[in-house]
Amino acid sequence: MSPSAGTTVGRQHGLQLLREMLRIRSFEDRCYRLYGEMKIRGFLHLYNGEEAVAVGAMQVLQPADAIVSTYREHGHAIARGIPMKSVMAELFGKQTGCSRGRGGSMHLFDASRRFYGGNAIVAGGLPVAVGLALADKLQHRTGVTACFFGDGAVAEGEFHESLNLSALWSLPILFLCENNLYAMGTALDRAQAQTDITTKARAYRMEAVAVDGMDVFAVEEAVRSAVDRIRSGGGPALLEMHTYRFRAHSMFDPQLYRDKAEIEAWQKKGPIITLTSRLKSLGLMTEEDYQRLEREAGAEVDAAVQFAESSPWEPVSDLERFVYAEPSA
Amino acid sequence: MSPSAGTTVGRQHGLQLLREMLRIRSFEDRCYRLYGEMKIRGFLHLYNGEEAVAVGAMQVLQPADAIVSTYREHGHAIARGIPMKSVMAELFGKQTGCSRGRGGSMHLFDASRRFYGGNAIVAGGLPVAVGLALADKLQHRTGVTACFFGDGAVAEGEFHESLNLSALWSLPILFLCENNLYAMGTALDRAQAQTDITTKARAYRMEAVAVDGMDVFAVEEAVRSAVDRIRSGGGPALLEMHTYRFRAHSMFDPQLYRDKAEIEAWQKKGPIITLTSRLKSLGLMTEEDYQRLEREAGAEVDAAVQFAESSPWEPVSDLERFVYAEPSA
Amino acid sequence: MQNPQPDAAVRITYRDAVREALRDALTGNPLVFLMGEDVGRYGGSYAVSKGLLEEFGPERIRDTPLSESAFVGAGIGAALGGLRPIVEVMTVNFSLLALDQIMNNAATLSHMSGGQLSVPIVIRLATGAGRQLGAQHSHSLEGWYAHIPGLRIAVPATIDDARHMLAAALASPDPVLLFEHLYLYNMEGELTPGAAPVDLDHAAIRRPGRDVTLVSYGWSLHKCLAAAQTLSQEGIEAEVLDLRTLRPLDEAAILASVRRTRRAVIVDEGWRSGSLSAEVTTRIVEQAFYDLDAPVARVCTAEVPVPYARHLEEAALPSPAGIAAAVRGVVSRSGSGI
Amino acid sequence: MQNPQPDAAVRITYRDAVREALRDALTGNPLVFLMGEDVGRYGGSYAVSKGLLEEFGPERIRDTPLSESAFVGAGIGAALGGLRPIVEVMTVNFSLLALDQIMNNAATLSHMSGGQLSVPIVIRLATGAGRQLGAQHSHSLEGWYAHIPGLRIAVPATIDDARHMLAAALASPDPVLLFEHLYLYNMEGELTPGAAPVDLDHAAIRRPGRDVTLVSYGWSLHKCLAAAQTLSQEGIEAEVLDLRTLRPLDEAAILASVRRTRRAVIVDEGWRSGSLSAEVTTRIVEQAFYDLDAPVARVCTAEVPVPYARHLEEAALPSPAGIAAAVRGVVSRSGSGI
Ligand SMILES: Cc1ncc(C[n+]2csc(CCOP(=O)(O)OP(=O)(O)O)c2C)c(N)n1
Ligand SMILES: Cc1ncc(C[n+]2csc(CCOP(=O)(O)OP(=O)(O)O)c2C)c(N)n1
Ligand SMILES: [Mg+2]
Ligand SMILES: [Mg+2]
Repeated sequence: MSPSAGTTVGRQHGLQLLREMLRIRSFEDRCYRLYGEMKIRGFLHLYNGEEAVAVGAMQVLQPADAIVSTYREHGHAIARGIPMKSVMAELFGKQTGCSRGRGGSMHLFDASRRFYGGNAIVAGGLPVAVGLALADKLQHRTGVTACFFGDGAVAEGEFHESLNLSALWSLPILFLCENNLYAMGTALDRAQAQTDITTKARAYRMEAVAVDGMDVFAVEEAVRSAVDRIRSGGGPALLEMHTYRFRAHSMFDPQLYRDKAEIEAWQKKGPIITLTSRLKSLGLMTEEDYQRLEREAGAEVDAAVQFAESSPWEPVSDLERFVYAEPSA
Repeated sequence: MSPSAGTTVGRQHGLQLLREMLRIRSFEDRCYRLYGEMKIRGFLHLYNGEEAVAVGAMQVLQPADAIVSTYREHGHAIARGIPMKSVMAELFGKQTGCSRGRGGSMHLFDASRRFYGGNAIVAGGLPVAVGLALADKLQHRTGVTACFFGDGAVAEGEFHESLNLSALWSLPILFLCENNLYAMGTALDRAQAQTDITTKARAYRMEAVAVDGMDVFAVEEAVRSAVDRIRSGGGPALLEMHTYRFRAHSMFDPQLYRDKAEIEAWQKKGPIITLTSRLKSLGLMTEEDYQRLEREAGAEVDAAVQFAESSPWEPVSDLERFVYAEPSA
Repeated sequence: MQNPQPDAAVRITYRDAVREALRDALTGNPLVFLMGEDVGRYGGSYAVSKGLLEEFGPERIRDTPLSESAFVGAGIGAALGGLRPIVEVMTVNFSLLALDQIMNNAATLSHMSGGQLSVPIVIRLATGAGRQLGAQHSHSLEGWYAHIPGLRIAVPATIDDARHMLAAALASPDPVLLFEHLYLYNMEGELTPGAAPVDLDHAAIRRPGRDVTLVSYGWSLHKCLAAAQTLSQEGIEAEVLDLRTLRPLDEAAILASVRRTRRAVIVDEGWRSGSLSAEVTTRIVEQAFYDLDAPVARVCTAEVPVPYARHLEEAALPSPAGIAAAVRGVVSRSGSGI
Repeated sequence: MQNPQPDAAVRITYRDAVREALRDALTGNPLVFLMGEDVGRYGGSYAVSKGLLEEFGPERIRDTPLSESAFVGAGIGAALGGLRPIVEVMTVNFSLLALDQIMNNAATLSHMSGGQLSVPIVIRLATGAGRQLGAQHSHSLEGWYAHIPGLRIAVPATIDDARHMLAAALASPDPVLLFEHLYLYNMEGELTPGAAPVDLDHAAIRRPGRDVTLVSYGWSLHKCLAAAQTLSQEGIEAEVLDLRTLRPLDEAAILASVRRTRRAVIVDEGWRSGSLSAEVTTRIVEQAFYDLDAPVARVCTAEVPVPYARHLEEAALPSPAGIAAAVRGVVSRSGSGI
């Protein structure tokens, strides 16, 4: 399923992909601890295991492209280039957070990077992404809108309506379905009569390809060819990224619905482990390289926590700001 | 497309089908006039041209089966056996109407015949039908729920969610899509990226067949084989009935979106004309027979109008009755 | 009528006034487009957008499939993407299917993003009962929508507002819901020549009076004016206040009028319990309690899904007679007790 | 705990009380089933239905896909088909996707059909803010839903009501929405032994007092009780009324209490404008105007999408301190002017 089997991998690029995945992984692992320390509150959905999807996709997407994501979006935000410290500050609820502390983990925003969040309503981002793509099309801009969502979102009516509109109007939009086999505790085959999501997408006469979401090269390659097609006016596409969530759905999930064996089996296929051994076996990376990347990632997370800790709170007097746009805005 | 080409037609049955279609046709034509006389108010959606669908389907459905319909449901109600007079009285807003005058044209109900309305929200009936089918299944009853809706409803999220649930739970439900090519003024190909509705249904791993909705025998046959399959535990099915609306969408429709030629072409394929000539050419019916059926239908409509005219109004003092179930109920 | 003389008075229907407003908006700003079910080929289910497709083309007069959640959400996204969408949800009844997009996205994105985003979408909805359309097609939910922070709710009840409110809505960086009562589309009236641009912040006194304040909006406004006519023949001079915007409420205007008349009757087509009339009453009580000569009274829709039969529907809705009766009740109680 | 001695007092959490109620309902009536997202394998997103799948099996503890509109509508259809569905919409925030089914079908079918149909569905929804879940996951819309004729809205705020209201809801032939505040699930308390079955028509005085009536429901009830504690040390005795059902409102109970105390403060977690507090205030003004010694006051949630940051969220929500302050304001104004 990995179209990249044959690709020649360059050291620079290989290390770059690994670095990005490690940045996300260590960010998420730290979040897990910080939640225990009650520095981070509310709902927290971690991306461990799915890093290859965000990282592979973001290699292709340009600054003029738009991103719409879900509540499991730390990885998308970081891979998009939102500074880790403003993401961490947001999780701390600080004024320096990328949403001034109003959004939290599920609502990361960065208008300057066309990162439109962070949506806590499953499938709620899809219609918005359709509109962003329509805006590009009507203004004759070459931007592509990338819309991330999970396998669970596929059951929602908004998936149906959004895919139809996109195909009907031939919009420049890429639907990135992160199929990690579960929607909370509900396995895909207990939620969908048809578990092949590409088949569903084709029912809207939309291009659809299944991708090994654990292989960052496969993801990058699939996204590149899809985005090229879309940018050149080929209409929308859906990529079904087969991946897996290594951690619980959120911090309140006893994981009664899946067994350790399944998790371990997937961990062996993990995007970081596999890329690491691949780069080593290709002689493109040494253990020292790997150690350095991990150290750098850890250091960046340390700095982010530092920053978040020392950042100020939004004054309570500003509670009602931004409910309506401000004259200045 | 008519699987019934080869069927041998019996006189009794042929006349029965024609009678039912003529009853609906003359009811609808009278409604049209009564609207002009302001006896009928509100929105009025006539069924002219689509009679074969309701009549063919109702030959198969049993008293224990449930029906869920739309705002264009006079034909379904009459073919189901709701007395014409209580339907007409409803359109007049009288106490003797099948909804005590509270529903009107878009909200015909008859609990005793398991006719669950009459829904003015496009696709709003589909989830309800899913639940009725679930109730039969969980109570180990052999009933089948028949759910009528239009091509326009296919774009709604509720279509997607309802078809998936039905297939996922293998419910005893038959989706009857009346594809008359338009949703108000919006042609199917300007509303759907995929205009073959059976293809969409199959994306939920649901049985789906396209049927010539102008051929009442074809409809009856297709519904019979579908219902048999469903009743014997084969799971849900969708039938796409290709038909056409001879009159305007409602009484406020200037029909800017389609031309006379198209309408006339379809009228030549009309379910009543074609059945009439077919029965005659097969020597199963004489012109006298036809005249008699038309007279009888007209007389029944006259009686219904009579009844509606002479029926009392619900007292205003009863306005707030039935908002909540009454102790008696 | 496309270019009325600035000083020539024009008689025009509410429907045509809205269409002229749409035409102006589309002509004046290339970023504006109209999207919704049957706005194009069909000409609009209430014929409001008739002719605009021919004039502006299918890209800007965009017919949508029956997908309320997706095309309202797409309007939100288009607004984020720099356009100025006017999304027509054929009637408020169908907007329930898009409520998630309206409440969870349109109303929250500016605040949730710490002010980085704004959603300058205008959503037009036909609203109201009175045409015997039955329970599912007769909702009056504009007051209900006014509960949602982040939205602006405007209700043009006059020819001038039908003609000018859209421009004000489009000028706003915030999501605006414009509710057009379906009973008003055929109303004909005079368009004030060269009327000044309106805002979305102020109520308007449509009839001055000294004895009681009738607070209303939409179709009910006209019922209030009719009631005021009747009452004045009885020597009761009712002031009629048109709220115009339900969110934000022009509290100052309400209080100023009530402090003058010392009595208030709120008329609201919403179902009585939890209708906007309750909020208006409460604002008055919170801030003008000691200025009241009588309890505030309400005339609202009965708490029943609006029935089809004409006599039942009429009995369910506010009527000039019912309003007049409520006013007499308030006036008669005055002074007593206090 | 499955078979508590009729006379032995049991300490139990609100969560367990709801689970026991579900277990009773499922055991007592084969027509009852529970359906919703993750009610089965996952154990319920708030662990309410944990263990029920094992006990009652997947047909009756039915996991659904993410399809709120369809499975709520399916619950309506199942009720029409003779079952007694309990549909869990994980949180009220997601119920917006099912609003068409709730307002246009569940609430209207009985009336539209002239009384032929009834829809005995129970919809359970977690509601409320206070857990830093952000704007899209912190709505308190139970008062907003109470605007809809045809629905019954119940809000268990105590252990006993969490344990017994479900049975009353299932006994009703009408659609009932049961709102469980997510902040209360961990609340522990004593289950009154052999408590009488409750109804869905009556409010309850949770604390008697003579100086002011605090009207509230849900989580806010407990904030009111805390405020009342504080106030009594200052010599102000607040009566605390738990509405319990928001539709119908127990107007008699509200008026009786207010006529005694002659002052009222309404506490509502809904956004201030258009919240249920406005309806309660208006009912008081309409019928007890001359019994009031001071204007009715409100303590509600600020008109802002509830923010994530703890200090901002706390500032946005009603608090015992804010309630106490409002009461002092009302008491101090008393007599003045009137
Ligand atoms: C409309 C809606 N319904 C329910 C929820 C509660 N919920 C949050 S995440 C989730 C599962 C989503 O699964 P999926 O789409 O596969 O994304 P994943 O969490 O696996 O990344 C559910 C049911 C929600 N947030 N929104
Ligand atoms: C949710 C919703 N949106 C819009 C409408 C307005 N409307 C009524 S009928 C109709 C067209 C439906 O077309 P179709 O489903 O093909 O049924 P047909 O009228 O052709 O029988 C529309 C848009 C509605 N009633 N409900
Ligand atoms: Mg998933
Ligand atoms: Mg059609």
